[in-house]
Amino acid sequence: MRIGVFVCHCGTNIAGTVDSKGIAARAAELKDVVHTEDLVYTCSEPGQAAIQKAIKEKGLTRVVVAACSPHMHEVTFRRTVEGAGLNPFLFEMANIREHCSWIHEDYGMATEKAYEILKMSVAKVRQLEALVPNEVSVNKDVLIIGGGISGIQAALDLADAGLKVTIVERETTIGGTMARLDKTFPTLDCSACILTPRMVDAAQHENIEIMAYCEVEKVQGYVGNFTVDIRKKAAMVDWTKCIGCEICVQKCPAKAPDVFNVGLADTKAIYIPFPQAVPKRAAIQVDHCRWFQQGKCKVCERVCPADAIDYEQKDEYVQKEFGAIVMATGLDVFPWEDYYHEYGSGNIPDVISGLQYERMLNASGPTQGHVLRPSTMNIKGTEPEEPKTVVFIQCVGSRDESVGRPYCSSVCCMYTAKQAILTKSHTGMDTEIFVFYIDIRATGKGYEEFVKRAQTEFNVKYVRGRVSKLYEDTVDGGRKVIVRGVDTLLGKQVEVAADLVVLASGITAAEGSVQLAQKLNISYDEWGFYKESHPKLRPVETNTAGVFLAGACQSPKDIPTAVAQASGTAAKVLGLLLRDKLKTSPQIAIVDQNRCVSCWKCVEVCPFSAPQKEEQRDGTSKSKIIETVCQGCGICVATCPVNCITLKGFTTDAIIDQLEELLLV
Amino acid sequence: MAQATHTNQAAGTTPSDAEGGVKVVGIVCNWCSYAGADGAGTARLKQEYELRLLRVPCTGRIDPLFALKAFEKGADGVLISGCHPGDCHYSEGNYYARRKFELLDRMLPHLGIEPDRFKYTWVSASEAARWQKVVNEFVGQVKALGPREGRAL
Amino acid sequence: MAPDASIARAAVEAGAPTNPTEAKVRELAKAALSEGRVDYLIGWRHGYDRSQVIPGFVRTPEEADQLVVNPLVHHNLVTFLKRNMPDPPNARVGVCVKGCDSRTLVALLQEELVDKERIYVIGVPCQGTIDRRTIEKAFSDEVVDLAFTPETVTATTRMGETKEFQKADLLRKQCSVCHYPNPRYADDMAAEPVTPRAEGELTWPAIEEFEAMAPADKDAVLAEAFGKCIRCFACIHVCPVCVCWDQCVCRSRRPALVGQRVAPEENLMFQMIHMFHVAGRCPSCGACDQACPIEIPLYLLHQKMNKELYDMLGFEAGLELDQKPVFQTFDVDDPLGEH
Amino acid sequence: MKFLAQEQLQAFLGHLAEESRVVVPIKGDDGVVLFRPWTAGVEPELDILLAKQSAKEYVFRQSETYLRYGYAMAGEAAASTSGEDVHAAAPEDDPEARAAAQDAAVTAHAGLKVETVNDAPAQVIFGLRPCDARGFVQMDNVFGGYGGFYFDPYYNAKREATTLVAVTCRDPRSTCFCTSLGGGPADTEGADVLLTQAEGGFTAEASSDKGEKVLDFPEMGEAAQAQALYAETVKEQAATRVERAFELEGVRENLRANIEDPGWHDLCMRCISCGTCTYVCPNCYCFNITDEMVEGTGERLRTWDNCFNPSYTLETSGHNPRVVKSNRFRNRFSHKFWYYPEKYDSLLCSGCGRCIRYCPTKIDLREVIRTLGQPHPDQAAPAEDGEAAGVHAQTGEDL
Repeated sequence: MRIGVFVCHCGTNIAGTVDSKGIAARAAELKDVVHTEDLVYTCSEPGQAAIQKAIKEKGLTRVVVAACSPHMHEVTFRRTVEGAGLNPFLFEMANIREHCSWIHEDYGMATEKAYEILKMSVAKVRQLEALVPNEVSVNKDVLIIGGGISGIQAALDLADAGLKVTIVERETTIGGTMARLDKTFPTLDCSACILTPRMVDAAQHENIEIMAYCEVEKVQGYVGNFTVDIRKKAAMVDWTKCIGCEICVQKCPAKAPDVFNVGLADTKAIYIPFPQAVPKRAAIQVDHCRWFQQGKCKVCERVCPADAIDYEQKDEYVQKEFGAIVMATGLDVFPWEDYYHEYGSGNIPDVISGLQYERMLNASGPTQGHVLRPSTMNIKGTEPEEPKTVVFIQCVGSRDESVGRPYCSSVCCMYTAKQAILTKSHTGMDTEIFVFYIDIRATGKGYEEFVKRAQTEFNVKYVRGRVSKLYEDTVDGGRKVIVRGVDTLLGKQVEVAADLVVLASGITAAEGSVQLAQKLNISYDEWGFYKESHPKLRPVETNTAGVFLAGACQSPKDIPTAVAQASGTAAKVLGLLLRDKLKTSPQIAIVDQNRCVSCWKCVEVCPFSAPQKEEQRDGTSKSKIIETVCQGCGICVATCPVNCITLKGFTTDAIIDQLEELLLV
Repeated sequence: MAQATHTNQAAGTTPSDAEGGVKVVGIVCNWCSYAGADGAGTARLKQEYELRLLRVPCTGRIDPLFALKAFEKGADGVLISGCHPGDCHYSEGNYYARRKFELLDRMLPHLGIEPDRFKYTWVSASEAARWQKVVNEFVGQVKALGPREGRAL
Repeated sequence: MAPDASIARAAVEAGAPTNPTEAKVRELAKAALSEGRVDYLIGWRHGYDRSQVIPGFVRTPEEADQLVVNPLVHHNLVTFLKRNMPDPPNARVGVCVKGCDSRTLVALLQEELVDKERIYVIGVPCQGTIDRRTIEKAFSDEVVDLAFTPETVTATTRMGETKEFQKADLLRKQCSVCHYPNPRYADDMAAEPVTPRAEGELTWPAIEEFEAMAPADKDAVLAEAFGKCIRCFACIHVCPVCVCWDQCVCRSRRPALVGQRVAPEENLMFQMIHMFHVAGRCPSCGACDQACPIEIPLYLLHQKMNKELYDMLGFEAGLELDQKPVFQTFDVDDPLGEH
Repeated sequence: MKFLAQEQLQAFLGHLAEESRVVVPIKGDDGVVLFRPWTAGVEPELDILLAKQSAKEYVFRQSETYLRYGYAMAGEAAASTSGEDVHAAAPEDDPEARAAAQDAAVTAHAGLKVETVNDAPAQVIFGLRPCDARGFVQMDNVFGGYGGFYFDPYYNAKREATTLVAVTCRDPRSTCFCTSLGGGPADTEGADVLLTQAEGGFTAEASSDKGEKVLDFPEMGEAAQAQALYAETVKEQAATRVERAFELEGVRENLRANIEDPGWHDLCMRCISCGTCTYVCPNCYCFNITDEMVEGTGERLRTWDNCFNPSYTLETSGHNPRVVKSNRFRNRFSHKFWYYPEKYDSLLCSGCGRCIRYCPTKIDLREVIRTLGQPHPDQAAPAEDGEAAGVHAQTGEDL
């Protein structure tokens, strides 16, 4: 065995704390090590060339690179050694950056630790064997979970490229959050005008199937071959018959809270969220339907011209096969009412969220685009009032440790500026507008200019400071919301008597995002946003091969960023699925049947049913692991009492050798 | 001779060879805790020196006997960490692991090994700060106990 | 068919039954053999003297008269059913089981490690078995005969010295707190069920003293006990639920989980491998304690293991056929926090 | 004949301990008697019980490191190499020196450092039984270069440094059968000194120079006539107490004749295939060799092995000539009473009976020899014999 050891400086990232040159020299004393070398940037072209040169000239049969995390460059270096004719799995990485130089300061101690890490890797590399990947055929269909703008964009891109795409949307229509927006910053073009055509494109695209009012129940399989169970929720309406005429909605006698309009108005028990819904199909909210609650009514059934109402309808389950899955589950608005008691916990009618205001501004919204004070709406005999003074409060549920939301929601600054501008265009330039902010984050193209316009052209008064309290009071006989805050620039208390207060409520992960992540075995952060494989190198991939990310499910994003990411994701999915065969990781488990004692513990514990009973010539049965099914977790290996199962790449011998190498004194 | 030859290779003293120094073995799963440790590194979160990590695909791969083996070979502490229950990359590995490590955790004191010398925990890929905390607390408590002496295992 | 050596060439004849259970066992054995339901039947018989009881392999109805049941029947005969033990392997075997033995059988059946169709099980309700070695140590002479009443044991030595013991003082560690004296699985019972010596929550008095020791003292006790181990594998081979035997990882050099050097720490590791591999199937039947020629207190380990499994998950091995061994399954809501 | 008064015993042991390690049977807190190094004040258990383990452990270690080696850079190794000189220095007729020379020669390989380990402190094993002492004689044949066979430097170094002080078996056990094998409870074969219980102490007879040296203890006087007589009667009575187990006549031939007798299967049925009998046996000497190595640094171990171990005689190919329990079971008895006798012209059993007493299922060597060491009826078992058929099915071998 001829081992080559390459120690990286990573500029000063490693060499600043670890004597890369020194440990490279010392590694020459290790058994079987015939070549050692320290390199300034091992991952760079000259670095990789040096490795290949050494492999060829010194006839190396194993390679250890002491550098960064294998999550960073293992793939890179496997390719490097393969390029020099060495099996890529005869390579091992020693992580002396993330796990050493970056977390330590003492040069001597860090250097010794780095050397021990390196020795463990050399011990492991001795145990490695040449591995050859398996090939499995690939299912080229794509599942997109979530039919918001990100999902739609990814779907269209993929469908245009010729792949069959299925969008699973849990609401009765696609469109997501963007469908609820009035205008979009910084161009102020109408949200619907951009979105609805895309929704229609998706609906009409021959390669796209939209499964609205459906949810993903179970995901099995692996990259290239996922099997997904999808639940079609009972709408109590036969969608193959429903024509979306909305007669039922008009005639339905039962009111129900209007989720689409964020509770600003009521809708009916049978409803269609908004006029441009796709698909435009009605669904019954059973909890509010008289027939289901009181056993009488059936008005919808009587009035439906298409005879589509079906009170007996039950949830249906379908199973579909996909090669890749795109997560586009979007976002929810931060539930500020539960956290900001100083803002009235939602009990002050004239304090509303940004999204509610968005609906109010929207022509097809509950107020037909009129800006009104909720406290004055729906009161018999009186006309609703327009607000004369409007206060916007930023960072409600963003950048606020006290409510467990340290992150910036990244869109609030901009949509507040937008709403401020729109307010003036609705209620006139004489409306007084204050914006309480911490900082203005206007980093996108044309964003800063947009905020400037609001401040100068539209005379929106920006007050730098947090609002400490909102409460109702009567001022000059009028009912006002008193906004008490501080102007940190002037360094004094300010108080504004407002007619309307709009909270720039931040973005949180969509409800149920964690449960869904667990079905797909992908990582998520403490707020439920999905974790990318690497923020820079693999920003749209997850750690689960074949599962990708698009839009706000990964982190708060505005529309341009979400759409850009969606297209990027589509490109990645294409890169994966344009191949007819996929190489599967050869780092899987294998049974030594000569030693198998047929105790079937492996069969019992495998989450993927990879081990199977295989009949032998003598009539007995032994365990056999189906290579393409094995995911290489090694649960069976740790369970097999005779240790006759080997997990290639992570053998028990290798683990024990690493332990002994480390603990040897 | 050979024995000596070997230790001579480590010119200077490692924290673990140093007087009163301890050797702490960490066995972590590839998807959560190893990545969490990477995150801690990227964030330059300073940590104790004595921990050495072994990477395995899943805590389900870890035979509790590895920990015993480590102690038998002279480890002063063993830390095992993986994905939070429910988040296993292989969906079930850490559930099996949890039972095994719980038993191990309860057996070790019976073998004369102080409870503070073993810990199993869960650190996700996004919990860099938690990783730092876990490492510093655990290595700290092992250092407080010092190297194991007169051990039966 | 060749007569079974252990009977045909027996040193000591059993004589007339000394108790109803013994008589019933012989009766059931005869029936099974004469009706050809089994090729041979495993019970207990006298060894080279009347103070010894050993596994007895019976092939003919006549031989069944050699079977005995008394407080010396500690051997867990289920071990002779496990992989590679039966000879020939495909024989139909009858076997006598006490409460604890039956739990090991159930454990094997749970994992299909024994073919249910090929065994005939005689259940022997157990009043508790005694540790002969305790008696032997009470004499400088050699004990050659033992006589029993429900409460007492009378020992006679080679020189004719006799001494009477309270059976309670001689009980094996796990017998004195046995909750399951009645077989959990049997085709026929040799007697009416007996009342357990203990009921309610399980207790492990035998290990309490050790548990209370300081780490250093534990180290000392373990080093002394396991320093004596001669690695004869009696504990492992006699263990009915330790099924790998010829492939035992303790012998494997690849991987080398345990070194071949015989030293306290290696021996303890050796034993812990055994423990972890039988976790979930071991009911602390004590076969290993009895088999150890050097009398290493293995119960310190397996009783502790079972105590903790019980404490963790309320788990008790080998109670029900449809139960799964503790490490072959999990519950998402296992009440286990990190430590 | 000398006399050691009971009250002189501690002083005597102390005297021996001045120059060598003294190993005696000691009863532990758990009542288990084992041979262990003596320390002042400890009472040896000389009375009745056989120690559970024979004393062989102190000469033929259960696990013994006899080689340490280490990988080093070629440079260092070259510097350390002096193998050739050692070799030259080794006299032809000195096997130990030659062995050492060979080790040294190995170190000549660049990159490798090898060191022989062969510690053999002077020791006196005190209070073992004549059967134990006789066991050493039989092991001496195997390791001592008998008939020009292998001479083992490690065994012999220890054997050389060891003095055996045996005690007459006053009360042999029901499982003792030394007399059936030409030995006896007062046999002196292999022993350097034989002590025999007498009024108020022990008579002591040396049967070798080593023995004489041990008995060179000032406070020890000559045995009085009465004491000598008492000792003689003890010896005679003891001899009469040992039961006759079997006739040795023809056993070797019969074992050969019965090699395929189904009786082997009958007898091994209750055997759990552990190694207890061989490990407590004063004669069994099978061993295994293992390398324990980390990072090229390690040691070579010799550890006891036993023929019941399923991997005993397992070949690299994966084939094992002794594939089932009965094959291995047969080996133990055939070895003791057939193979070994053929090679060394003596028996590999001294009749201590440990294997019977401590066998978890009380497998009885006497019974085995009585059965298969004699010509017996089952010999010509018919082909359709159910048992034979069963065995056939199991081993795939034709019985």
